[in-house]
Amino acid sequence: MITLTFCTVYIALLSLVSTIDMFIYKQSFLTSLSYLFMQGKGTNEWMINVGVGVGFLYAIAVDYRLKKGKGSQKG
Amino acid sequence: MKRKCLLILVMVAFVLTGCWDSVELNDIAIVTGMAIDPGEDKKYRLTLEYMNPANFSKTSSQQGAPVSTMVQEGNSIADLAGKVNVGASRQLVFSHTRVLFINEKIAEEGILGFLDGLERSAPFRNDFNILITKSHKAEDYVKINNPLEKVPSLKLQKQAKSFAEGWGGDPKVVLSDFIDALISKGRNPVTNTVVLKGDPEKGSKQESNMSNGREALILFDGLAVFDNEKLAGYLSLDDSRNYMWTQDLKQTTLTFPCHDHGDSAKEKQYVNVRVPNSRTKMETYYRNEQPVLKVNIYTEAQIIETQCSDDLTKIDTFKKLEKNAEKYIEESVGRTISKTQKEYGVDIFGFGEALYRQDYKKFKDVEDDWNKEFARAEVVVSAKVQIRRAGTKSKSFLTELSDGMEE
Amino acid sequence: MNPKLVEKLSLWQLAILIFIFEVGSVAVVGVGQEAKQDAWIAIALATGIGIGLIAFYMFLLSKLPGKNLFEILVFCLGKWVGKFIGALYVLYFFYIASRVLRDFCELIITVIFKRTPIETIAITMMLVIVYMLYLGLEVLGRTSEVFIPYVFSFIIFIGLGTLFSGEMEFKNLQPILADGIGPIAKAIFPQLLTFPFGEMIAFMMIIPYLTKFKKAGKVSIAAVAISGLMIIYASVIQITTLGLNMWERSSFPLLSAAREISLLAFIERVDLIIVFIVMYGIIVKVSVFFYGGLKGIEVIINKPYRTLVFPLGMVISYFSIQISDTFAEHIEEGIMVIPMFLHLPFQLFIPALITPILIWKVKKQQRRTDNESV
Amino acid sequence: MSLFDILFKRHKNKQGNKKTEEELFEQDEISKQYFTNLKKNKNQLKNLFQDTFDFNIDSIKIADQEACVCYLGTMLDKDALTNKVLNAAKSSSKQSLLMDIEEIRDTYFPTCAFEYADNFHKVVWQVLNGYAVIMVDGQKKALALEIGNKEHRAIMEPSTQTIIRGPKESFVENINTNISLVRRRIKNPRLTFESMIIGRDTKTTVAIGYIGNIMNEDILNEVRNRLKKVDIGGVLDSGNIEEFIKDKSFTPFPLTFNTERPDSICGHILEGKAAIFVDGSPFVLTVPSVLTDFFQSSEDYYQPFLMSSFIRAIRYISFMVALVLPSLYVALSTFHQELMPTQLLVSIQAQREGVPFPAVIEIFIMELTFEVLREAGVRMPRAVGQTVSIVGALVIGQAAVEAGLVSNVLVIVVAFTAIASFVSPIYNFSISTRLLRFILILCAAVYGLYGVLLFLIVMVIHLVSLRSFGVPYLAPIAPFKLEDQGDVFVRLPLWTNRTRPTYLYTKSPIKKEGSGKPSPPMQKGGG
Repeated sequence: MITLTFCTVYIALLSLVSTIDMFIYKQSFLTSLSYLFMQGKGTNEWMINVGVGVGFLYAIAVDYRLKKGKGSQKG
Repeated sequence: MKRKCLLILVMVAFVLTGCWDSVELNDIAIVTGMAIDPGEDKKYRLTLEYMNPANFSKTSSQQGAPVSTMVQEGNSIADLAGKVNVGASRQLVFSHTRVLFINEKIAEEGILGFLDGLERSAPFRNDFNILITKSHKAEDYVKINNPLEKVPSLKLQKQAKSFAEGWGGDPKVVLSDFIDALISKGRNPVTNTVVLKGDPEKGSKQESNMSNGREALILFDGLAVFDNEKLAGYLSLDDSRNYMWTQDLKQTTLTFPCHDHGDSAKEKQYVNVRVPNSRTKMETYYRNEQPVLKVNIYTEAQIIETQCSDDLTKIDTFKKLEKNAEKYIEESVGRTISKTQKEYGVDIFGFGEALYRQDYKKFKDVEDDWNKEFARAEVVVSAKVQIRRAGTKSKSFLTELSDGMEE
Repeated sequence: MNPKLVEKLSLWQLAILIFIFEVGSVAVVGVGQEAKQDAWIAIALATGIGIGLIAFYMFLLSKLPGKNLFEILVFCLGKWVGKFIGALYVLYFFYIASRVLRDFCELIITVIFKRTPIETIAITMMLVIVYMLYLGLEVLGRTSEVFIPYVFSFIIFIGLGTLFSGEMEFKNLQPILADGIGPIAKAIFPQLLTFPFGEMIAFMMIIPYLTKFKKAGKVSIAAVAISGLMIIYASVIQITTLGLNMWERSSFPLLSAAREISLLAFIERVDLIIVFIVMYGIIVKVSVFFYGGLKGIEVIINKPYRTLVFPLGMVISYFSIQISDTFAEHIEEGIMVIPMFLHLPFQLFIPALITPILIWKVKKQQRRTDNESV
Repeated sequence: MSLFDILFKRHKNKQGNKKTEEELFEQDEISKQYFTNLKKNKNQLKNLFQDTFDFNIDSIKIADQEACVCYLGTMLDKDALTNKVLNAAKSSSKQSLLMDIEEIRDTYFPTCAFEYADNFHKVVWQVLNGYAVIMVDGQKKALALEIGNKEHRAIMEPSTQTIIRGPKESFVENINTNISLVRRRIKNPRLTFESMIIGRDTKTTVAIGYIGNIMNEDILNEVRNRLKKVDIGGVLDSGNIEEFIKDKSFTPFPLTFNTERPDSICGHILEGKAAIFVDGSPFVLTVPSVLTDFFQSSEDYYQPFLMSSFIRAIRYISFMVALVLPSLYVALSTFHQELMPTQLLVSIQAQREGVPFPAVIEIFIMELTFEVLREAGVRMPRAVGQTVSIVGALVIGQAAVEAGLVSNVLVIVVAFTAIASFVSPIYNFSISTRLLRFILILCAAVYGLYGVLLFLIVMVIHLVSLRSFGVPYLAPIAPFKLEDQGDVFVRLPLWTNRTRPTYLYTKSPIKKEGSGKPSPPMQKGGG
């Protein structure tokens, strides 16, 4: 559930940001979406990617633990 | 457990990242002064003056010169500042820059080229003086030694401050004031100027500190008047004080004749008053399509010295002296303003800004050629002097003497 | 033994939060440039509108005491439509949180650091916020209580400092109303209306958790009024110290103004004070928006938000960098897109739309309970 | 028996404390039964104590009955024992009247403090406590007599929290003496001491002291519950207890207040807090405690209020100095040279010329050296301690600078930090600043002032999330209580201070009615 929410929020914000970029730069949605991932080579953007990655792993871990906790409660 | 994980994460984030901006004090040199000259092949020739910290340490003093300089040529100031390590061993820190000397030749061509860089970059603070150098190269000015202040630029800044506070001869122009005046349509920039007396070669030697007289000395020498970004000309030292009268002069001493009789300056007898406080109000308005520039000066004073024999315990004497002082101020300030009108035709006083505040619509009509309006304007200066007291002695012994003579 | 994690705020804490929320970033970024030297008039008028706005929000909340914005949405529009609009609000809150975070990172990078990557600032800052929200809303309130004296007195100090340094020139405020009220109106709508005052929509997520809900209206109105005064004070400092031109051109005018302070030949270079004010202001602002979004998710997925704090915090720090490549893009979005397409709908239109439905439904419910009781 | 022992008992019965000595012995698998047969009891005791040399069982005859007296020879005064018991036995043996144990006591030991032990656990307990236990054949109870005169320290001046004006007593190791020190100051019948025994092996007496009609009942119950939950082998000092009853272990800040000054304990009890006395420890705890307690010394209330307020301000300032000064130095000198006035920057830079280490390392070396010196100075025998300080002063102050290893400014920074950290009146609070200081230096080294600010914010977040027995740790500041501000950062005159701290939710929040403002006598008549 946590992971699902995480992904939903991430994707939704991603599309919001690219929609705004779409208006600003007057380009298609897909171009701006791809720019979001393309740009930042050679900068320090890997850090926030790592941050999001850690967040994602954390979400999975919490989900796993919740599931296990529930399972043991039932059993 | 979860919180511990989080804590560890925070720690990791802290320790693994970071340190990008740290630089040890041993690896920096503090820039105190900059001088800009026209370059020989390139656009600018930049001289940086930076401190030699070893000279300032208490335990091992006097190791080497207190400052050293570094000269480079290039097309932009920021570029020069960036690659200064072509010759200097340490990273330069510009945040403590005290004085910027600009060669008058550069100023004549216009100084827009490097102002933006200075304003935009965060390290530069808004507290350095901008000075135009006459006579010698600007480069020489950052090298002149002085026994009281080891660092030439710091000496200059202190000198400017004391001069402004003691006599009111420095308009205290810093970068933001300059740029403000540059942008504003109702005002043009001024800065102070300096002139070098003596031999710069000898003055830059450490030995020169050993003698009592100065081999070379930097003096203030009136104002530089700018027409927008270009140097238009100079005003004398007296004019610069008169200019300051219009700009809320804080303190000064004023010497004016106490009698009307006597013609040449040498024959006259003078009174000297100290002005501890003064306010100025500027008004600009149109009378029959003729712009009128009005300066009202309100000031307080106390008598420091008198050469006259008037009895200083009498109200009438005070009244008379006040009137003379008012007249003197009115005349001299008026003279400076009309001189500026005639010679340069640029409004350095901010009368346009006064009009902008007082009659916005009118100013909107004339803002584009305000300088022309300024040049043809009528000048009215009115001063109001109040002499409050006369120092530690009430009657001058001169009065006693003259009394005795009369008897 | 974990301490009890209570989500209750006192009225005093609410007032402080509103104050810091409003003043923290606005005082430094500088608002109302369109109105030129009359910015303070524009801000004063906007404060009036802001008071009206918060009163309106309070009115909505008072119809269903103890329910937050999302629960009101669900109540009015039904489960599915309500949750969908709620999800949009969540996105809005997160997006604004990222933008606010970005503002701060830009300040730090421009002013303090030269080489430090902006990403680390975003992440470290976010970690602090995550830690705070993980401990609960009450901790946010109490931390603000600890810091409010500093934030408040530092802003006051900057004014007095520039005044006594002789850098203030009150004639910079003249002429008053030179071009009529046109520029003022332009400054108010939409910029001043939405930022900072309209952003208080996020407090619709917090006010329901007050210990004394009944007095919240008066307190929040007072807080908005005081913060309005403070913003006026800050903008007067900025304009008088910097002059109109410099003020319009500065990215962080209060910082530039504070740099002019020089007292006793020793108290100078007080940039740090500004950085602290902004830093804490930003922490509060991001926290409030972030908390709003999290609470929304809580309503939508019916799970406590605490486990989500860390992952979503990372998402916000990610987007604080991704929303714009350049500072220019960031500013342009802030002026062109955000007020019209995000602020106005979410701050005004949707609340205005649900008002009649809310009133109608509440009345219906009351009638029903009346009937039942009869 | 003294008054407080009676109070003990009353409360033991009323509260039904489960943690009694009997229960503890059950854990040790000692049988509870007390036999009427003397021999069986003797054997049981001998088995239990085995061959410890100081355990004595002397057979005597009292009133013509077989009896024995058993005691730990090291725990009591043997002369007194001889006087009291053996003489009595001698004199009684001439009679040949059968007496039961009550009569024996009434007749022969009318002045002794005593207790009957009707089960074996009690017998063992009293022996361990230094009582002489007289067991008489055929009786259902044993008689435990307090012989007294255990060795303990006399009351002296406090050694860790000295003050200039105010009472010069301090607590000692004996719990009864400590309680009496408090009792003597607060003559209120509602002053209650509840005792319980904690520690599987040490079986230490722990007492909670509070005033019944002031202390909030919920907090008190929380204290009782937490103390009951303590399960530990040995309690050697109140510090052991402290770790078990803290709300949160993972924090550098002390969540219970401790002092060896009876007057400050009394002050806390009067405010509505509970004091926890631990036998064998001269440090008494009070709970709940808040951060501001650690900035208040009892002397504040004995000196004129203006002076006290000033000194309190000094304490807060020096706390901040002790916390941030070294990190500020690191941040300013390696990150933000532009924030220093030019003159200061130049003189610091001049002194750092030739120093081989980066500023962080430099300050770490010096701080560590100082911590080592401090620790050595505390542990060293007093005679050698002098040497340590001389060597330290020379090594740090002089030689290191002259050798060019560290700069002068840094020595000043470290020295000032160190002195500032001693200002807190409570020692274990100043320890916390020592730890945090090092973390702050790290933060400053990584992120400069941004790091310092960030960590300070994190620290405040941590502080506000702390609770001491349910009371927020930053209580009068956050949550803000206007009524309590008279005694936080400043100390207003005592007559203005009419209420007890509101954050303690006391039963009688008003301390006194009326203003009681001192004023000169009224002028009589007019004219």
